[in-house]
Order: sequence, then structure tokens, then C-alpha cells
Amino acid sequence: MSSDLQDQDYTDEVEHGEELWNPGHRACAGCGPALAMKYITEAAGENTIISQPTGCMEVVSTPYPESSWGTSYIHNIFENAASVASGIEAAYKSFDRRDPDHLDVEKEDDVNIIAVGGDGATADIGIRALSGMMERGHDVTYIMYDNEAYMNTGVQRSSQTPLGASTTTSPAGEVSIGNDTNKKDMASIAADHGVGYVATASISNPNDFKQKVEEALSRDGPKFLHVYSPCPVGWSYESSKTVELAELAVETGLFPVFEMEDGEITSVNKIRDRKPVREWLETQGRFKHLFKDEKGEQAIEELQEWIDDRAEDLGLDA
Amino acid sequence: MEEIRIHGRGGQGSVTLAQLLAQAAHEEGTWAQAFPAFGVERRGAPVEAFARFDETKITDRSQVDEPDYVIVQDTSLLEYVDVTDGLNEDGLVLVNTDADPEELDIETDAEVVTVDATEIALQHLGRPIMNTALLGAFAGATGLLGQDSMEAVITRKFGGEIGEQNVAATNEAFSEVSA
Amino acid sequence: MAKAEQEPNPSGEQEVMKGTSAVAKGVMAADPDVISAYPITPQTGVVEKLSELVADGELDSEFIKVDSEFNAASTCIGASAAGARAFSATSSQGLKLMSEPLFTAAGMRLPIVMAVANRSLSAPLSIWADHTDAFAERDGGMLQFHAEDVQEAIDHVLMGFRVAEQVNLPVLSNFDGFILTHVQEPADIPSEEEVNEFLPPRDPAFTLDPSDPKTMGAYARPEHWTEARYEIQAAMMESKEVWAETVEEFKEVFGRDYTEYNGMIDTYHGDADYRLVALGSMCGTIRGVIDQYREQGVDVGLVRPRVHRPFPTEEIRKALGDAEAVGVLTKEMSPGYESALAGEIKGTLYHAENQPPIKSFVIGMAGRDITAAEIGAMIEETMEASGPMTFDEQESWPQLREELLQTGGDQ
Amino acid sequence: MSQSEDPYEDLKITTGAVVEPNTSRVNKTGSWRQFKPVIDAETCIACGQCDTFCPDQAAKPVEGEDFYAFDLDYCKGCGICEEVCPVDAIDMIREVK
Repeated sequence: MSSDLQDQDYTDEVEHGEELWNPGHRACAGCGPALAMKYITEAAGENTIISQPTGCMEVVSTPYPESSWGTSYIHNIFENAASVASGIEAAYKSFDRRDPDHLDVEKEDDVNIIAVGGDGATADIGIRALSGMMERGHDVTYIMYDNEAYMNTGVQRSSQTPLGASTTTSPAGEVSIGNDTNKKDMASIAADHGVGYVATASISNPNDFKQKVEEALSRDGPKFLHVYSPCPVGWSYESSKTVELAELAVETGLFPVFEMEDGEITSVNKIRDRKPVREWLETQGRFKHLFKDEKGEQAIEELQEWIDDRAEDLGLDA
Repeated sequence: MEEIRIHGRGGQGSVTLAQLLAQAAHEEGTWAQAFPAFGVERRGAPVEAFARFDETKITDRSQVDEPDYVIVQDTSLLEYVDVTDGLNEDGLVLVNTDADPEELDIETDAEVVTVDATEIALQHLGRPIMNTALLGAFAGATGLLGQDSMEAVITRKFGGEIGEQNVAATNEAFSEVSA
Repeated sequence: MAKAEQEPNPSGEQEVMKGTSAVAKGVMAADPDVISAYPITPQTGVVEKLSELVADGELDSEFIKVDSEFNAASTCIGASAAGARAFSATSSQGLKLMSEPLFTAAGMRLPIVMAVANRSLSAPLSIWADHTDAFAERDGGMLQFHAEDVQEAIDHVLMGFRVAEQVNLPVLSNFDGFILTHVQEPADIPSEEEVNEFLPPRDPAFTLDPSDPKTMGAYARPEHWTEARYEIQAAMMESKEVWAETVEEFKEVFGRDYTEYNGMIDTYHGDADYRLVALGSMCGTIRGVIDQYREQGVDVGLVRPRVHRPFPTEEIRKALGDAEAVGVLTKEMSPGYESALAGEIKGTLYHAENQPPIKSFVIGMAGRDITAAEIGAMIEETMEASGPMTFDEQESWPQLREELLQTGGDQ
Repeated sequence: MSQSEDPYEDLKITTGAVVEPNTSRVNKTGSWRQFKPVIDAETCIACGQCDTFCPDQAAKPVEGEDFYAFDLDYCKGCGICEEVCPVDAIDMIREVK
């Protein structure tokens, strides 16, 4: 490497645009969820209120007196982001009806009310709030960013942790394969609440994800999005591989990308020559024990079967 | 202060009767209070409700243990509820029954008055909901409440044809007991 | 002050109405933008009545029929942060379920007002009234009032909105379950016109308005947290002045006078030799017993904190400092110590000029009826209190049925 | 870019600890970096993939030029840009500070 490259610095010459997810946030290098926040704010724009539960994205973005958010933003507690969003939506409905001059925005319909929570805050501790929000039909878009464990508190297992992953509360051991359950199907849970628009997406395909955010925001009532966002620390891989691993999860069918409308699958991102999940497992430290013994091999087989079954149900293979 | 205790069964409207008593007394220009014995009793179980009237504001929140008046909505209660417990001996027991007072097994020095409120209710309302008839009978027997006050309260609560039917039931019971 | 003497004849403006309905109608007059509540005995009547008023088009609030008290509080937080006037109501287990979000409502300085129909906490399950629920939330940063009758339960909610929205703290307006929720008694239901005169529209300093974006609910590191939380303490202290103005203004608009001791405490023969202290509805019964004892020449009176948070420290010193003896009657307990209210009153008097002997009595737990005779016995025991007491002697449980205890009647 | 004041200047605790937007820019996360991205401007086709996939808003077009480069105030050195660059115009090099 030549010395002029070493000295190269365009910091004062680069052009920042209208960024509503600001640099200076304290997410780890290579953070997948931080990309999700970026895409969400890009798709939603400034006329947006974000409700976020406790978790990585909250902690990295709001140490007093700093905020990485350019939109209106509220964090309350771990398990109620959907309810806080419900209350905001109800307030706006009320302003809209009773006090149209309350805000500069023209009407409640114009304000995007989005709840963005991690997998633990959404699928586990916050599922009551989410269920209530969806069942009551609030005009809220709920986005679950999935990094497959409680990363904020040091990689504890959640209901989105895949089979075989070693976490601090599902460690691999003499008799343990690591986590012994498959991912909870949040898309179906949302669809079964009567949520009109449900979609999954991966941070490896920002255009697809942003289109889905825009589609969700264009509709009335509750919407649910599940966005796959790898965590280099919790999964144990090089920070540069975040996008690649997100894509590989899609290509192996571990994370299928699809849309549901009124409970029916309406589009699936088909996969040509779906790769074996083994290829994805090999990339991450949290799965390395699986390759050491027979019970690990059985777990890989079991996970592959679960993926194959879902792929068949969804018509995932091209 | 006048203190009233009502004995009934869950679903018979003891609380409604206590409410009507308090509202009618309030209509007369006195202070009034009504409340149930707070419980989780379901339909059919023995229940109690209370009312108080006074010239000054009523602050007492304790249950009525020494009533001046007792109203019994259902004679089947007499077998196992001591309805006259603590009753002021100058007081009065009003029982919903077609029997005469002396036929009832009530040991008390207080006056016992009976009225067939259920029958009156059946005639006027077509249903055995006897609270307005008991209200009228209580007023007739005690002189504490006037017919105008009762009519005003009942009309406000029920309104329309049902209100009129209830006023008629109240008035018939009032006259029957006053006579 | 002798309440009976100053009360107008009830047949004027007042209606005889169930306590919960009356409170709901008071809430309607405050015209909240958002109401979010979940049914729980004995509060349910409040949400039922509010639902009915919304269904009939008499009340134009957004009514969120939530899945739990937890989310009643949570939705109120969202609504309040968005700039709405938000109301909820609960009891007992429901209040416990709200506890986590309620502490954050205080920290985020959201003026949510809640009616709390006080009820005991499980286990064993009980639906009946006492103050253990309110006291369990004592340290969360919510203002707390205790109503003696239905009229106060209504008025405290309205005054609660006014003070909450000025000092940016949530309010728990307590009224005893069943005893006040289920009683039918005359009360003046404030009209919307009167309330408009008394209660200005909410004017929040910050909201989630996207045209002026803010970040709410940031986390604070150790170098900032103490100050952020101290601001609640400062706001609580400030709320005493705001409350004093509020009760004055209330008197002007509505004619009801809660201005004694700046609205912090209410007394009945407050200069008597012997003074009872109690919260809420049992004070009504106590007044009658005080009348009887005074007729017999016993100089006994009542000191009733209307406001429990902020605690009326100076007022309590004034109201109790020169008593011969004090009896604190509480419907709450703190296992392992004495009742919280007794401890607070003792703490308040510790640095005062005088420290009268104080007896405390745990009574009326889980709705056990409190009779005149029992109150009389506590007055007599208070009159005998003197000098140093052992910890065991400080507090008694006069209604305890010792024959039911496994240790069996050896006290 | 929304410019913001330094939130630490004359810091007070606001009511409810409410924070002004866009204020994390004060936190220069570039100091976290061990490797830094360098661009070969000749090779860069200005496709913007590095910008799209930068979690820290640090890969941006250079004013008046037809290539992208890095805001080293914020770049944490994760190396995603190097991975996603379709023409291998980015190298992560050991940073000497």
C-alpha cells in the first residue's frame, strides 16, 4: 500500500444527504440492525414518529443528550413499543377529529407511526403489546429487526434464535446442541391477527425492504414487517460479512423473503439452487460446535429439514 | 339518621332498591347514601344492601348493623338469615310475601308489615321485578318518602312505558300499605 | 372544619349516582383526548360508564380497549407524549401491572391522570378495599391524592389534570374500592363549561410532532441520571404551590373549599388534644365517632392528608406537633416494619420541635368493615399512649382475629 | 445534512430528558477504527453500493467528483464497503494513528 493511500482523507469533501438515521450512533462496527434503521428512515421520511422498545438500537442511538434520530422518536420500556405506538395513533386520530390545527401536518393519515423493535422485544416480552395493537387495528407499522438473540444484554437466546445456535443461555455443551428450538413464525402470528399486510425482508436487499416499508406505510391499519439483520458480535463473524451473511440466510432458505396479504402468501422471492444451510452455519462461531460431533450433525440435519418443509410450504424454490 | 338494610338474593335488585330509596330521599331534600354489602356473590345467593337518610351530610361508611328498617325481598331467606339482627325495636320490617305478618316466623319487637310486591309487579310489569313495589310499600309504611319523589326518580331511571308501569306498581303498593 | 355545617342542601345541582359513574362524568367534563383502560373490580364501573358515554356520543375521546392494564398505561404514555390529555383508571393488581410504565411516565414527565379504586393486593385474592396498592406505587414519582367521598373523587381528578399538566407529572387519584366506587350518594357533577373555566387546554412543552422532531425517552448515563430523576423531586416540591393555587381556583369556580393547609390536609377539630390520622373514606366514619366522644367531653380530632405525594411535611408538623398523642389508622401494612404512613409521619416529626407519642393501627384491610366501636377503642388506646414504646407496642392490629392464627391467641 | 449544535455545550437536563434530533453527530465514532477504507478513485464507478450498505453513513459521494469516499469522522472500519464493492475499488488498510 502506497503512503499516499494511507494519507487519503476525503472527510471534509463527502456529501451527506438528508439523513434521519445519523452517524455518531454507537452501534458496533458492521451492525446489521443499524442498516435496518437507516433503510426504515429513508423509506419513511421525516413525517414519521418512531416508537422503539429498549434494545440495541435504542441504546446505541439515544444516550442523553445525544440522538441519532432525525424523526420524532420515543423509547419507553422493553415490552410496550406497540402500545406506545397505539397511544400515539389514538392521539393523532383524536387531534385529527377534534383539533385539526393541532399540528402542521395536515392530517393523521399523513403521519407515519412506526414501531421498531428487536426480536426479543417483539416476539417474546412485547408480544402482548404487539398482539393488542394488531388486534385493535391501529394504523401502525410494526417492524421487527431480527438478529436472533438478546444482543443488547450479551447474546441470550430468544424465540428467534435458530436451532443449534450457541448463546449465553443456550450454550453448546456435552449434552447440548445449543438452542433446541426453531424460529417462531412471527409473520403467521401477525397474519392470524388479521393484519392486512405482512412481509419479510433482509438488509441484504435494501430496495426490497424499503419498498415493503413504503407499501406498509401506504396502507391503513396494522402492518407487520420482519427484517433480517445479522449481528457480527452475537453471531461471531467478521464485521465486514454482515450483508453477505444476511444474503446467505436468504439463499439457504433459513430466512425466506415473502409478502402476505389478508393472510395469503402473495409473493415469494424465489430461490434458484437453494444452498444447504450448512454453508451458512459454517460462517459463524455460534454454530461451530455443530461440526464437531454426531449430535451436531443431527442438529444440522434437523434444521435443514425444518427449512425444507418451510420452503415447500412457501413454494420458495424456483 | 334513618338506616335501612335490605335482604335479598343476587339478581333480585337489592342494589337497585337501595339506589331508588336514596334517590327518592334525595329528591325529598335530604342527604342519602346507598351501597351494597360488597361481595362476589352470584345470582341467587343471599345478599344485602343498605341505605341511609339524614338531614346533614352522611359521612358514616360502615355497614348498617343497627338498622331502623329492614326490607326482606324473599321469605325463603328467613330460614337461614337473621334479618332482624340489630334491628331498632321501634323500627319496622317490611316483607315481600302474600302471607300476613303473624304467619311469618319473625321474632322481633319491631313492627312487621307485609306486602305482596311480587304480585303487584306481575300485574303492572308482567314480570316479578318487585323493587318499585317495595319502594312504594316502604314509603307507605314509614311515611319517609312522598309519591311525587318516587315518581320523579322512577321516571328518570326507567322512562317511557316501563317507567309508567313502575310508577303504577309503586303507587299501588303505597296505597295498599298505607291503607 | 365541620363538613356538615358548610355543605349545601343536596337537592340542588347534585345527583345521586354510583361513585364510578360520577367519577366518569367528571372525567368527561375534563374532555380527555385519549382514554385507555382495562376492566378490573372495583374500578370497572369507571371504564364501563366512559365506554357508554363514548358510545352515546356524549364524550368525544379516543377510547382504547386495551388488552391489559400494562398496555393501558403504555398507550396513555404514547398518547400523552404525542400531546394528548390522557386518562386511565385501575385497581390493585392492575396498578401493579402498570407499575413499570408508570414510573417511566413520571420520568418522562407525562401528565397522565388516573383514578385508582383502591383495593388490596393478592395473595390471597381479595377484591376489597385497602391502600396497599397505592402505597406500593408510592415511590414512582406520581402525585397521589386520597378522596374521602365521591365528590372529592370527582374533584381530585379534575384538580389532578390541572396540577399534572403544570408540573408534568402523572397523578394517581385514589378512592376506596366499593366503599366509594359502589356507593350511591349525592354529588355535584361539574359541567364542561365550569371545567373549561378551571382547566386550560393542555399545553405541553414537548410532543412527538413530526414538524418539530424530538427524541423522548433517551437513556441517561450515571453522570446525568441523578439530575434527571432529581427533577421529579423538584417538580413534586413545586407541585405543592401549584396545588395550593389549584384548590383556590377550584373554590372560586366550583365553590367547594379544599383550601385548608393549602389543600394538603383536611382537619376536623384539628386542634384537639388527641388526633387521629387517616386516609380516604374511613375518615367519614371517624368524624361521627369524634362527634360522639366530644359530646362526652373527650377532646379528639382528625387530621386527614388529602395529598400523600408530595407528602405534606410542613403541614403535618403544624397539624400534629402540639398534640398530646396521635393515633394513625392505616389500611396498609409494610411486612417487616410498621405501616408506611405511620413511619412517614414519625419521620416527618423527628426534626420538628415536638414529638407526640404515636400509636398506629392497621385496620380495614381488604374491606373489613370499620365500626364506630372499633374507632372508639382506638381513640382510647391513643389517649393512653405515652413515652417510649418498644417496636411491638408502636403498632397494633385491633381487628386481628387471633383465634384464626396458627400461633393462636398468644398475644 | 441536518446540522446540529453540540448538545454538551451548556448542558441542562431538559424536562423529561427530551433530546434534540440529529445530535449524535457530535460523537465521532471514527476513533473506534483500526482499519480504514481507502478508495481507488480511478476504479470507482460511483455505483453507491458502499453508501447503501454503510451502517454509519460514512461512505458518500465526494463533492464535485465522480467517485465515493469516506467520512472518517464516523467510519468505524467494519469493512462492509470493501465486501460489497462490485469493482474492488476499496481496500481496508491498517490505520496508523
